[in-house]
Amino acid sequence: MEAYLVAMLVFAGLYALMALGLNVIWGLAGMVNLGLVGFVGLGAYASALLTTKLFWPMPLGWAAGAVVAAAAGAGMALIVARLRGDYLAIVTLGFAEVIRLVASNEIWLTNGTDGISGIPGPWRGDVSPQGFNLIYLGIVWAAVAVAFILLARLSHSPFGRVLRAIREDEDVAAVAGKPVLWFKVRAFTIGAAVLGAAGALYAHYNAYIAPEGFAPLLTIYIVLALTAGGVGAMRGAIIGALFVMLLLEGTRFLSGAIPGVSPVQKAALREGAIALSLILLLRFRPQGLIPETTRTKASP
Amino acid sequence: MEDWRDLVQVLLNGVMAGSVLMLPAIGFNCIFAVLRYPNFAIAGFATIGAFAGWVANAVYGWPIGLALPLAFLASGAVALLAEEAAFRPLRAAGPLTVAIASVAMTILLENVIRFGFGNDLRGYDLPILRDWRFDGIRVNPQQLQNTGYAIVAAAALFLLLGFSRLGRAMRAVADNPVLADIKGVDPNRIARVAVFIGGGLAGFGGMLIGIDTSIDPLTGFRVVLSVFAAAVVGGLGSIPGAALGAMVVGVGEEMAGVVLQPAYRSVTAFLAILLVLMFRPQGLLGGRN
Amino acid sequence: QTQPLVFGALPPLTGAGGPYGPAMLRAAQGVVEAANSAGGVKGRQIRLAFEDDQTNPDAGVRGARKLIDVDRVQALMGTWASSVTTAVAPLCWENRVPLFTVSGADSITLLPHQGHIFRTQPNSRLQITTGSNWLIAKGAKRVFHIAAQSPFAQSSQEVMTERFSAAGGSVVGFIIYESNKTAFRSEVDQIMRARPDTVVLNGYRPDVTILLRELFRAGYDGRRFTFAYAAPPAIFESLPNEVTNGLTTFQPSPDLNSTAFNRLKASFGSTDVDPYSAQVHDHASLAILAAAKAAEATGTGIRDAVRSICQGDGTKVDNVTDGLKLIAAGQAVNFEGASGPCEFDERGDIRGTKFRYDVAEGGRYRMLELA
Amino acid sequence: MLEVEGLVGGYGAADEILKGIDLALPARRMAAIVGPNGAGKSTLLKAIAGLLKPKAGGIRLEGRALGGLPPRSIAAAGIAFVPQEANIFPSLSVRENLEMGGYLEPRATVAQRVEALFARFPMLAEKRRRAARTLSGGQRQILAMGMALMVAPKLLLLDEPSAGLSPKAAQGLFDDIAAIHAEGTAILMVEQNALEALAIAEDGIVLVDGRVARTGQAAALAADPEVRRLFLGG
Amino acid sequence: MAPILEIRGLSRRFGGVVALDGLDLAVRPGTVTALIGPNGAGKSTAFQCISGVIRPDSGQVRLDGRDITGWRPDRITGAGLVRSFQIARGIPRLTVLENLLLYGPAQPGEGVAAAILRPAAMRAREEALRERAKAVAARLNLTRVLDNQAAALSGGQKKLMEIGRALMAEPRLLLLDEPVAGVNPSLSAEIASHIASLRDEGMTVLIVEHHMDFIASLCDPVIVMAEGRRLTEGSFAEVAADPRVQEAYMGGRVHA
Ligand SMILES: Nc1ncnc2c1ncn2[C@@H]1O[C@H](COP(=O)(O)OP(=O)(O)OP(=O)(O)O)[C@@H](O)[C@H]1O
Ligand SMILES: Nc1ncnc2c1ncn2[C@@H]1O[C@H](COP(=O)(O)OP(=O)(O)OP(=O)(O)O)[C@@H](O)[C@H]1O
Ligand SMILES: [Mg+2]
Ligand SMILES: [Mg+2]
Repeated sequence: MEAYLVAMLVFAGLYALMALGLNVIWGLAGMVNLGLVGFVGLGAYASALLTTKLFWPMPLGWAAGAVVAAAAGAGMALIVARLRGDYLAIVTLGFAEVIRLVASNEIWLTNGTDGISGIPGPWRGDVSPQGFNLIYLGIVWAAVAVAFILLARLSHSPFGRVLRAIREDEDVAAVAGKPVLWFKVRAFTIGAAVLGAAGALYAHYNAYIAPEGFAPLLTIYIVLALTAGGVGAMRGAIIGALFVMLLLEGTRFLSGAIPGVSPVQKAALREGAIALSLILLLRFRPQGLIPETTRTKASP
Repeated sequence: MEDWRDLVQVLLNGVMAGSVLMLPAIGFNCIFAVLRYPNFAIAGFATIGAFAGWVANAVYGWPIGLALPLAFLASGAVALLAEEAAFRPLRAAGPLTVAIASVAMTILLENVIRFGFGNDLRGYDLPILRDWRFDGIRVNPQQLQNTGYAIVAAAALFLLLGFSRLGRAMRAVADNPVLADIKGVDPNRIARVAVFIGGGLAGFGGMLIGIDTSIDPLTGFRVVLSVFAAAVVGGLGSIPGAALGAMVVGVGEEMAGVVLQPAYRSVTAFLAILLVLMFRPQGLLGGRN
Repeated sequence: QTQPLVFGALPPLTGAGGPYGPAMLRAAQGVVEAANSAGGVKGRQIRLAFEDDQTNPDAGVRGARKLIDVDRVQALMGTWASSVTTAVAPLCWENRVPLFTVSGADSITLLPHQGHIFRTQPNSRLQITTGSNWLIAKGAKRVFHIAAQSPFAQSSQEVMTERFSAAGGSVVGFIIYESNKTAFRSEVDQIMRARPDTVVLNGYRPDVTILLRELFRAGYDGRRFTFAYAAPPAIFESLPNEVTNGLTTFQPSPDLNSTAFNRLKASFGSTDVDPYSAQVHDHASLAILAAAKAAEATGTGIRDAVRSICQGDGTKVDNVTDGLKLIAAGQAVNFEGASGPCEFDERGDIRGTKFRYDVAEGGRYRMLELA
Repeated sequence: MLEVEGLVGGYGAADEILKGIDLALPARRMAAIVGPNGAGKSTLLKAIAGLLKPKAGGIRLEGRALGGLPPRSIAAAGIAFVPQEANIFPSLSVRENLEMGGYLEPRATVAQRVEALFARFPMLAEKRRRAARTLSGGQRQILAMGMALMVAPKLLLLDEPSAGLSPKAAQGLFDDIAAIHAEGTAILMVEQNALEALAIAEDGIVLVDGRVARTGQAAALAADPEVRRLFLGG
Repeated sequence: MAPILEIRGLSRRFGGVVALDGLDLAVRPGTVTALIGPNGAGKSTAFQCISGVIRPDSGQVRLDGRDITGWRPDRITGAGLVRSFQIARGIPRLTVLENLLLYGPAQPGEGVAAAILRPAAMRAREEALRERAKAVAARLNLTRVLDNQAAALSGGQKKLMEIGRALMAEPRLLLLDEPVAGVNPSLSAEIASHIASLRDEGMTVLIVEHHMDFIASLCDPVIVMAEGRRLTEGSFAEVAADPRVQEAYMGGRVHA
């Protein structure tokens, strides 16, 4: 049981990291990014390939994962500069699909749908499986803590203020003297870097990645986590990720207790319950668990 | 491409593929046009429609011509229920929150169907017709008929929105619901009409997809990306735009074999979308907002 | 010794594998029930815990974690998607839990699994080689290979090209398609242009259903050849007979008069047995018999005992009831399952399987031959 | 005809913007409300028009309680309202905007009134097919007013109708308002162009900080040096 | 003296509508210049083109003799020209204070590194901007609503915030589009005197307004536009006496 709880906390941490990355792009700068799994995938593949094929040390691989995703994020921000809202959503969705299809088809590089296995983990094999779990738990939540502190600072700084302004009215932000594109590029880059780092950490925890792992389902979970937690608030991203993980895993035990239904019906009930809980949460807390608040008060 | 016929055939295939996406895309844009949020639950509504029609046709032996209207009514009713119970209270929180809730709704509906029907693939009780051939180019009469249905529905809705009092009220509510209320329109009633029509069209389209392929709980989910893409490329909220966008996406996907490889079907469609949006950020027929 | 012995199943109940998983799980549950009514393993009842892998490696890993860490299963069975199997495999060997799988990707048994993986599905190379040889024997000269993007699409193509050119035929076309789509018209046009005498449909149920329909519409009248899992008997519910007539399928198979298979068929009642359920039936049987045979019913014990109950000169048994009785009596057994004789090589791959070939006629399959 | 009694109301958490408003407007009468920015003038009109649920107090039209009714019912009861902001449908054409103004009227009447308005405001006729979002600030204001004129209300609520109009257009507007009033429509009008407004209104109401500070005859208020200094700018 | 802002032949059409039709005008430094004209004359469109929010079809905009036509808005703001919007466009979910701070220039905290490291320079600048914002708010009667979200302001308060934001940017040339429409007359008189004192401190202001008393008391010269072109220019008294202006704009009644 403990091993399971630890493992789920590791996953929750990875989800929290992804939600934080998404929050910079979407929550702060208002750029709808439904392709986050693409950036996660880029980070995961970059680190996995560099550590397994070129034998880079792991920390370098993780950093490379973040950098590759960040570069893609910068490129994306430049390409979609003119697009807003839902139009941006489809382009980012498409981007994630492209990443997944390239990973599936360019076998020479990515090993195709077979995926990459044997990705090293820190001290994996040297310590007990549970020891490894605990080490990774520390690493992941340390990463979450660092990302949280840095991003919360960003969010409450003048930089964050400009991003919020851009989110709501680009023209006004431009007239206020802010180079809108440059701000967007930076926000997208930072967010994508966090997503890429999350992907890299993910790869080295599971030891295996495959294109199917970066299907839209993961995007849906993270987006739901962020919305449940509260878009815009960095704390919300973390709370939301924990909440979604609790739902995903908690429903397992609940659905196990229902008598008289077939396994498929149980599976259907479980997924249905996850969806329903999120709908209910939004219904009664439309701003999420932690609504965005402004920190800049006239009289501090 | 050895022959001009091959190119014509690919275009024609694209139109066929597009016409399957067309009705759900129109339904999507119909809801967007009034409520201004992307309703991804359209995927769930499509599946509901497909199954309602299947029950009528394969279980109770109704002809397709009767089962289709039933699919429309059933999914329209479910859409209405989803709107009233789940989405309406969220509208104040902004379109993105509603959009996210609609994703959850799709998962919920998918699993409601799964609970009732399991994962098996099912087909309608309908003979499959051979293609007609014209000078080496093949067209399938059933698919042609589906295209016909889609175009008629699009045209009817376009006329309704463009020229009737109801259509004007719908657009007014989309623009400024509070002012519409001041002028005597019940914005909720208008919203309900739009959601019913939009959800109904999605279900109708879902059943056409089922007729063309077969159905399972993922029927709607499989096409939702393409449907959303069609709506966006055509211009969000534009009815003729959705029809046109569906064609662009359909042709884009069928071009995969020509441009890249069939394994990159989605990629070619995506490149087509990107290309369109580069030049028209508001979609082909979308107005500015 | 009153604690029940726990096994875990991780089939796809939702997602792309949804059409297969439920029957797979049912097959395993049937075996467990039979074993329990036979008194269980050394007096211990057996519990089958299961989780839905959602046909997604991320969800699969979380499900496997729960089964291994919370339910403390002694064996895992019924993983379907190759990506899920590869993702949960490291967890299995780290925690010393043997993994029985139906995934076909060649690479799976090449992992450093220390004997923990047992695969009842002949690997894709073997399957496609056998299928190609059969087609060659039946006079196929111009084949078209259309495959869903999967871990064995590419290797299948290599095998087919090699086989057919060696026999003087050729693979006149090869397409890898995206399976999650609803239309494949242009792909079918490409097939028609190549004028093949045989089309090999290397995909899964939803996409193969659409392809068959589209081939019919286009007026293709050559041979259509596919895996039995892509067109199980249930396909007759989603396609009219005009379309399916003449479709040839093949699958690894037990002897024709395999009682195990027939019994499974009887227990499934109205629904038909597909190759995956037959295999998972055998997963559960192998795990139970191995647990009974092992000194200690732990993962390691089971891993080490599997080969001793399914190969060798023991008494042939085809069900757990008889097997448990014989083992309790101290006799050697050789289990032959619903999917075949169940003999594993040192990598954990199934060996010496026979294949059966069926042709669809008027809404049912008629067996052509078993070879 | 219109009676407001002890009205308290506001927005969400700020629910006491209006701190107890009493006023009465007899039939066929016109009153001008003036006061500083943020005093609660628009809030008062919104409450009457049904956009806010009053926290306390009552609003009655010809003895019928309006509190709590939705805006559309209040419109149907004979009150037309031109809000201060967001008072047009941006993506509808000018013509469609006018038609929406007459949503509750019979078809024939609508067509007739649209033509009448086109005759009165040639600018609207000229731009009839254009989306309202393309209008200039002043043109929007005229369109908003035109929409209210599509019905023949018992009571007309106007929130700063002259804001953004050129002097000439403002003058025309006040002439129009006076004419509508002369035909028998009661009018409650908020105006920062206070001297003009008080010049055509019969009653004046000074609203400060959610309370009625002064009421009286419009001309008397306009002449009151204290009122002039504080609210009328000289 | 050389004009600080010079516009030559500025044209812009929207579909069939000619909004600007070869507009020429010049603003001399140190003046409060008025731009008046009938509704739909093209005044706001001129502001849109000058501030870079939309591109003109042809013509030139020069700031201090430098051609700034087609520059992005933020660059134009950086060059010292700031405009307000006619239909107030507050950032709805930022508070009034944040809206004001947003316009504050030279905040090093808008860089990523500084935002994270929070150097003293950033904190000091933030403090200075905050003081300025409070002072500006006090001038505009907005102190009470500083912590309100911009969406929760009255119509007039939004317009006041619009002026306040533009002032926060400390521009050399300030373009105000109907700053006092909907503003209480007493307050608009105060605003006029504030603008006058800004002018005395060296700021140049170009104002579009329809309030004649406001213009008469504050602006010199007055430029009159009609149908996308400059009609005439002069002191308020001069243009008010022009029969063409009276006919097209004043409608015969003038409060001065
Ligand atoms: N986006 C647009 N599309 C079409 N026409 C437009 C657009 N913007 C402005 N116009 C038209 O251009 C003309 C000039 O508009 P502008 O807003 O510049 O006028 P203005 O002088 O500011 O008037 P006001 O004093 O009423 O604010 C008007 O006739 C207007 O309808
Ligand atoms: N949506 C809102 N939420 C919260 N407070 C609001 C909201 N709208 C206005 N207020 C506040 O209510 C008070 C009264 O606003 P109201 O709009 O009634 O003023 P007004 O008298 O019409 O002013 P103006 O002349 O500027 O239009 C103001 O202090 C304003 O800040
Ligand atoms: Mg007001
Ligand atoms: Mg203007």
